[in-house]
Amino acid sequence: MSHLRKSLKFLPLLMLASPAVSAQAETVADLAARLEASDAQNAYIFNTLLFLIGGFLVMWMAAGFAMLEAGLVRTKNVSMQCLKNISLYAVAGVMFWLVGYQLMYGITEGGFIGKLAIMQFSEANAADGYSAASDWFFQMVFCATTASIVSGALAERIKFWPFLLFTALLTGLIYPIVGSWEWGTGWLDAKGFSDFAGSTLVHSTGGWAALAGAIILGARAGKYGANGQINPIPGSSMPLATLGVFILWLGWFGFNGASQLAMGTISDVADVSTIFVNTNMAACAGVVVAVLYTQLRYKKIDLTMALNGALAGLVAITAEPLTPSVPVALLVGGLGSLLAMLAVPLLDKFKIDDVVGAIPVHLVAGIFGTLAVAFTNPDVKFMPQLIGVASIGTFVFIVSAIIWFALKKTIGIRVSAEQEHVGLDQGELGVAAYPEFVS
Amino acid sequence: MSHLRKSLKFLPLLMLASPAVSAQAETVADLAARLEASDAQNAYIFNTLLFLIGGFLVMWMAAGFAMLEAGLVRTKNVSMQCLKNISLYAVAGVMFWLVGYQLMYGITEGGFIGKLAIMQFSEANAADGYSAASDWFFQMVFCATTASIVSGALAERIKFWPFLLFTALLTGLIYPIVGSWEWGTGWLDAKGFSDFAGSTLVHSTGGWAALAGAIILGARAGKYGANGQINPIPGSSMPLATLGVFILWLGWFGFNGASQLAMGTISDVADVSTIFVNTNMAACAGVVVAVLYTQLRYKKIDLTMALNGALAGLVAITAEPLTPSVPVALLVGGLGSLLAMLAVPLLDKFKIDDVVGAIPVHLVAGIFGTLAVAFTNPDVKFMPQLIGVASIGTFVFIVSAIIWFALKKTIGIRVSAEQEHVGLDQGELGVAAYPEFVS
Amino acid sequence: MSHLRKSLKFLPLLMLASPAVSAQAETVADLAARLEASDAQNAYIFNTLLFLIGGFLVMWMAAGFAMLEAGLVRTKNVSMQCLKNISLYAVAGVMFWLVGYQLMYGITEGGFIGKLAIMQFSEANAADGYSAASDWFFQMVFCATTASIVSGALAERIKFWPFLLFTALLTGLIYPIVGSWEWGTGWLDAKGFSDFAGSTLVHSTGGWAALAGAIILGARAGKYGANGQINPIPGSSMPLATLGVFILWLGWFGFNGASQLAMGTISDVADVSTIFVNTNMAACAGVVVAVLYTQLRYKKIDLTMALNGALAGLVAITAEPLTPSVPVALLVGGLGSLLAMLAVPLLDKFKIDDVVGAIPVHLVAGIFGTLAVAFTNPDVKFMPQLIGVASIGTFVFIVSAIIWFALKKTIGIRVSAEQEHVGLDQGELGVAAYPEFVS
Amino acid sequence: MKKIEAIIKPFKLDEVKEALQALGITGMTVLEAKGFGRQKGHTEMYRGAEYVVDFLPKLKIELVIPSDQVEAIIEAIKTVAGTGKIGDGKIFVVDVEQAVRIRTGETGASAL
Amino acid sequence: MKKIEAIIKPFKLDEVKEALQALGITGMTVLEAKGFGRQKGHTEMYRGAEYVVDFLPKLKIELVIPSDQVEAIIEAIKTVAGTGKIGDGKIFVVDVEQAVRIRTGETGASAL
Amino acid sequence: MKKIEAIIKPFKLDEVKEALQALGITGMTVLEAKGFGRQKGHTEMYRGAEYVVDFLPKLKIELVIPSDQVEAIIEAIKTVAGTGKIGDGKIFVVDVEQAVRIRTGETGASAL
Ligand SMILES: Nc1ncnc2c1ncn2[C@@H]1O[C@H](COP(=O)(O)OP(=O)(O)O)[C@@H](O)[C@H]1O
Ligand SMILES: Nc1ncnc2c1ncn2[C@@H]1O[C@H](COP(=O)(O)OP(=O)(O)O)[C@@H](O)[C@H]1O
Ligand SMILES: Nc1ncnc2c1ncn2[C@@H]1O[C@H](COP(=O)(O)OP(=O)(O)O)[C@@H](O)[C@H]1O
Repeated sequence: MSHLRKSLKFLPLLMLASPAVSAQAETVADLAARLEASDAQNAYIFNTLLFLIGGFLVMWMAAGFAMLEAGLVRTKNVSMQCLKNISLYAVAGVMFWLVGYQLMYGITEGGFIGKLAIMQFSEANAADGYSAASDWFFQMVFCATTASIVSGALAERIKFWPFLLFTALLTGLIYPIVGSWEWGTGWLDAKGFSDFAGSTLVHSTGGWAALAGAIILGARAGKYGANGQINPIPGSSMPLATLGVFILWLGWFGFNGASQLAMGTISDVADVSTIFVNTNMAACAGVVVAVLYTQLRYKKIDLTMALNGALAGLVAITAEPLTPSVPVALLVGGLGSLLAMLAVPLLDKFKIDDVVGAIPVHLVAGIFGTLAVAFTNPDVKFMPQLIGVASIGTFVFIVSAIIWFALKKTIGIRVSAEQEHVGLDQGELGVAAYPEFVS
Repeated sequence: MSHLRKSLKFLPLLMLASPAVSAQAETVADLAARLEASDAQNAYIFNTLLFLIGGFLVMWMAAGFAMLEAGLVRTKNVSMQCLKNISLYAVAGVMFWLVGYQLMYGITEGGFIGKLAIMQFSEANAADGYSAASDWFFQMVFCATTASIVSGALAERIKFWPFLLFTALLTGLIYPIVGSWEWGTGWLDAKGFSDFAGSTLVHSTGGWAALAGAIILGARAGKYGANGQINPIPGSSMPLATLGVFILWLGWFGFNGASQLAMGTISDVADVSTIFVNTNMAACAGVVVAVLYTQLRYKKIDLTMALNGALAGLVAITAEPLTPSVPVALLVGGLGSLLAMLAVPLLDKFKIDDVVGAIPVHLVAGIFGTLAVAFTNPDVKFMPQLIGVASIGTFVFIVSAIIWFALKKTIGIRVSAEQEHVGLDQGELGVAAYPEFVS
Repeated sequence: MSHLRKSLKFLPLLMLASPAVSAQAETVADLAARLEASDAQNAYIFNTLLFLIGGFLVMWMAAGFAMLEAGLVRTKNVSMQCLKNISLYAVAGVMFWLVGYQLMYGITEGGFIGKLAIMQFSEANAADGYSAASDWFFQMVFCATTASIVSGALAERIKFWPFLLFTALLTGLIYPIVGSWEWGTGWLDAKGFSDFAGSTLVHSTGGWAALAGAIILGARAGKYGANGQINPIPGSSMPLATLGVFILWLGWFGFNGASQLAMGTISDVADVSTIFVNTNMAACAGVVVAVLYTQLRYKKIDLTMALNGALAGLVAITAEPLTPSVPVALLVGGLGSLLAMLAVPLLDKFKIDDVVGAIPVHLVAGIFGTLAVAFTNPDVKFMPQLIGVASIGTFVFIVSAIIWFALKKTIGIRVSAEQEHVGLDQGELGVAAYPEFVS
Repeated sequence: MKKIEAIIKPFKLDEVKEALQALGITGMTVLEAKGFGRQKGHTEMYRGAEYVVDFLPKLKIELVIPSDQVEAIIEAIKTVAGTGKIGDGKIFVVDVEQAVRIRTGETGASAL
Repeated sequence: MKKIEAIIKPFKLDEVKEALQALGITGMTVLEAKGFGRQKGHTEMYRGAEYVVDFLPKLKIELVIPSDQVEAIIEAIKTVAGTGKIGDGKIFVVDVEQAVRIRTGETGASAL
Repeated sequence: MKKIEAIIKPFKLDEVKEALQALGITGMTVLEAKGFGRQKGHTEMYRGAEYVVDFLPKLKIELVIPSDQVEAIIEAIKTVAGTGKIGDGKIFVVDVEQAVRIRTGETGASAL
């Protein structure tokens, strides 16, 4: 009830935990039971703590996406991008509680779909091994990440409310359903598919949804010229974009590290540590490859590609950050980055306008990373990985496309040419990013 | 003494902890005692760790306030706002050590005031249940938060040194005194008042101090027209303001979560997890309500209100983030946000100029959240809550008003009209926020 | 393999940990062994967790340096500064794995140099007391910090690739070698030198390398006038610089706190807490002194000096954040800040152009902090401190100077006057920080 | 037609705009500028060194008007933009030979 | 020589530049501006209060040309900068007495 | 009176200011501009695609002066703003009919 008084409860609590201390006739069996309870309690606390720390780190990634995207859209759309990012995180939280979690984890083993139910938190129970609320929190921030990916790709032209509606369906239905197939122990998991922290489940899911949206929404006005030329549309602020990537990098330690889901044993916490190292190394390789590649290929280094390279490295290692040795992690991260570098101009060739590079980074590197697991984790085979990538890709892309299309035909998803031209901050929102200029 | 050698101490230390290992005749009682010591040690470490993690997260909120406020003041006052925020955090740290902590926690149960003494840290002691230094650190960052609230409301016109002087008194005296009444187990606590993490003790206290200051200081030049019209004065950077709110949201997990004050048992760490969930959901609801409300009420979404909405949701749930179920947490956060939305124009009606919305967010939502505890926590009654809100409000407002008034009459609290006009960065500080422009 | 299934492993795992539960004839000795194993496991987890948390906090400092430096260089060099910061972190990670760690910790006690070998991670082993990967991660981010210091001092004129080459040598060779002397238990440690978290090993090392570079590279065009006048070259963004310092301040809790290297005992975690308090107080004093000093000395407060003051306070306390009492920590931080204030104009007098104040903050305050240990830690003598400061200074300065000189004479280290004039973003990189302006 | 170029203190923009609107002016163009003049600059502090900033923020207002309105407009600007303090700014008058409204192609006074 | 001052909508810059290049123009100077005119502004929301922003972003293009090119240039700008919607902007023509190329010291038409 | 409009490279501002001060000039107004001219732009990289930036940062200096100072001022600007490299900029001279000091109402040369 209060800050200090609470602390006075410690001693009595400890007493409670060892009721037989003063009793004379404690037996070995009593003691063994107490020791066991003590071990179980510690494991419970460690596991829960891992979820909480991992959870707040991944929550922080929402800020990373917000800054990255604010930096890569034009000034006239910056406020709107900020609004979208904070709103999608809010909506994801509500939806994942309302339907998402039960849809994802209320599935029967090997099943295809969970149950439509609101999340109910059970009482804390030592036998669970961790707090259900901490687990929910950790799973929820993953769900929000998926939505963040979409917002960047479709920036600068999508209407706010349809975007938020799609976000609600993505976080309430699409993501939980594909999540249930694997992490919910559904059919894909039964097939032997493996996606440690979500290269496919989170990143490619976001990427496919973004791809469907980008195609149906169309490119920003002026992005592609009449005779096939590509007009770069530089963003508003490179330092904000850089800040965003540093935030994401930091958050990824929670994303991958806490996906170990336990740290109550020496082996688990050592695994978390290995994951930290591999996650970091993959991102390092992603940066190095992007810097070298753009220097050699374009004769100039492209900062936004270096930033994307870091993220692509992170996405690629996410499917399996535990089993690779460091050189393998470097290779996975470096190749993920390289593929993203190659995908950026490719998308442009198909006139798919992805403002921040969400598709190269999250979809392309995500697919690569997931397939690569077959080579980095001896327990994983290639076919299940391919099936996982393909089935999730097909499902997410088709369902997303249907939703985007339905939204387009009903309420419309694209702002008017006039609004796009003056910018969404003025057209839809009513506050400029830097509203002060002159008067 | 050094990074690696230290680690070599581990084994001997463990040996020390189990002195009887090699002895033959260890008895059940010896073992029971060892187990008990081991349990006590783990609880101590977990509790301390909670303070440290919570503490650094709340410290990070200082950066959140700095960015939020830097984003919401005009360019000509941005450097000064940065300076105020880093300075107030520094002063709060010094003052809370010099007098604050002992004033707050050196009180007798049911008492009215603690003792005027410098904080002395005792030796680490297993019986304490946590490290005194970790507790002090955690309490100190709360104190600093209180001061951060004030700086935003009075921005763009208050002089630096009087502001810092007030900060010293707020963090050294006012906050510790009201803190002592409740968290120090003083008279309010005895009355049954409950404020889990400080909707009233921290946020309303900051809010009342800001309100007194805003009234005595007066509005910024040009904010209110001669014939009652209100002239919005847009801030310098929406992305910085958004970043600030994300930082605050992240920090709030430490603010509320670590206010559980313990995580050495399953029940405690599960409570911390529940608090994470409720804290997050209240903020989500705050955003959703603000977005919907401004869309419906003004036909355009107001980003700064959405940001304020998140914060108001967080402030409202802070008084009781543990007992509510998720729907109740959503309700508390949503209503807190709605009240803040309504308070913004109301303040303007009374010509009280609050640059960043500190009063609607921290005072209004703080009062609401505190009163709401009577409905969300079965152990809490309405009257004590009302008494708490009223007594703390009266005390903080009057004492703050006296100090502001005394400062005004002596050294003056407001910069000259000329300085206000050219901006505090040039008038008082001498470095522009973006000093490079032209030459 | 999946998010939920994993959690089901908890119970079996716990069973495993207590194999004799169901056996009838468990003896006291069995139980004692189990208790011991349980204690060892908890200590292992706590220690590893400290490395992981400390590690991600220090990793976050890379973002702090990036923002601080982006804010203090001119707009025309901001993108390049972002690129340098993310690249150096990537290179540091690779180099510290490739050679750094083994060079630093593969040394014989009292030795002069470790072994040239790639880092190999051993299997998790309870006897280690912590996970080797977590330790490596924590050591690696320290190494990266050293490199971050250099990038700020040499900003706005150094070529990208030579800078990165130097970074590789600094993080792969120079830092690990001096690190081995002390933290690797080499000859300096044997001499009784003490540097708790790296005032000298990290900060001065970075500072000396920066100083050698700044001298050999020369000042930015226009910084020093023909007849000795000093032309301030204001940076691009004070709020970004402020954000950077807040990030660094936050990260420093990991930097100093986790340098305790253990928190598996009451005494260790209490020490970590004390370190948090002292670290914070030193920074507070640094701010207060800088604000007062610049107010009194220059009649105006200098925000960038207040920011440097916070950092100088942090650097100064880093050599010994554990033994001082709070007043002593305030004194150390305050004096460190004052010395940095005095060093800024001194450097200008010698026409050594340090863009962000890296030398005053990291070198000057680092030397002071290291020498001060002789007065704040009764176990430490002055002479070993002096020897440590002098030997590391001499070594780092000379080796750095040789490398800088060799780079200068071969591939060149400075961009052309034309490139410097138009800015590195255009000259070397090809993307402006705010590329949108007009068209 | 004449072009009035007025350099004013930035915070006077709204008042000037209103005064001009009161005279029936329907269009003007505003540019951010830095002015150097008798109004002395101020010193700034950066990393322990002072420097003088002697280019101060100003706004430049340009409006093209029929020649017969010149006097009234100068008068109006003088009245509202003046604070009596040094640095209030200047008004310059330049001859304009032609004006065209892009949208309609109208020329001359009817293009204004 | 004449100076053409064209106030246009910002997104028209590239087209205008190309049209002018097609006419053989080799130089011009562009300034960011805020325009007030018949084109009505928009309302913004800030902290629960609306306010009208009636200065809209414009670009001001200045180019000095030999007098005989005035008509062609006006025509070109009118064609590409016009959207037919209010706010398209204006073109003003001012006489220029002298032009000097700093680099070479050339004067008159050859300095352009 | 004449108005000198000089388009220069931004880093030359301080030198130009000093040269003008040396000639007794007490006031000028500076505007940020982007220049298109013979000086070729540079290519930038953004997300794997190159694009040419052919508007380069320039400053436009405007100063109104008594007619008899025109030559001296052109000379001074030419001397200090020239680097001999393409893109150094231009000086244009325009006639000014009237000048008013807002603060005092002075007109003509005494308003400068
Ligand atoms: N000769 C001039 N030509 C162009 N602009 C000028 C001239 N003299 C002054 N200005 C502009 O007018 C502004 C105000 O002039 P200043 O001499 O400071 O004060 P005052 O207007 O009171 O005489 C200057 O900042 C500058 O922008
Ligand atoms: N008399 C004027 N003098 C200077 N600039 C003007 C004038 N009238 C209009 N402008 C500029 O032209 C822009 C467009 O004018 P406006 O009246 O909105 O539409 P239109 O060009 O279609 O008539 C304005 O925003 C302003 O910048
Ligand atoms: N005809 C013109 N009218 C207006 N401004 C011009 C004109 N020609 C050039 N400029 C300006 O002068 C600058 C320099 O011109 P440029 O042709 O690049 O080199 P130079 O001055 O050496 O001939 C341009 O960037 C532009 O701002």
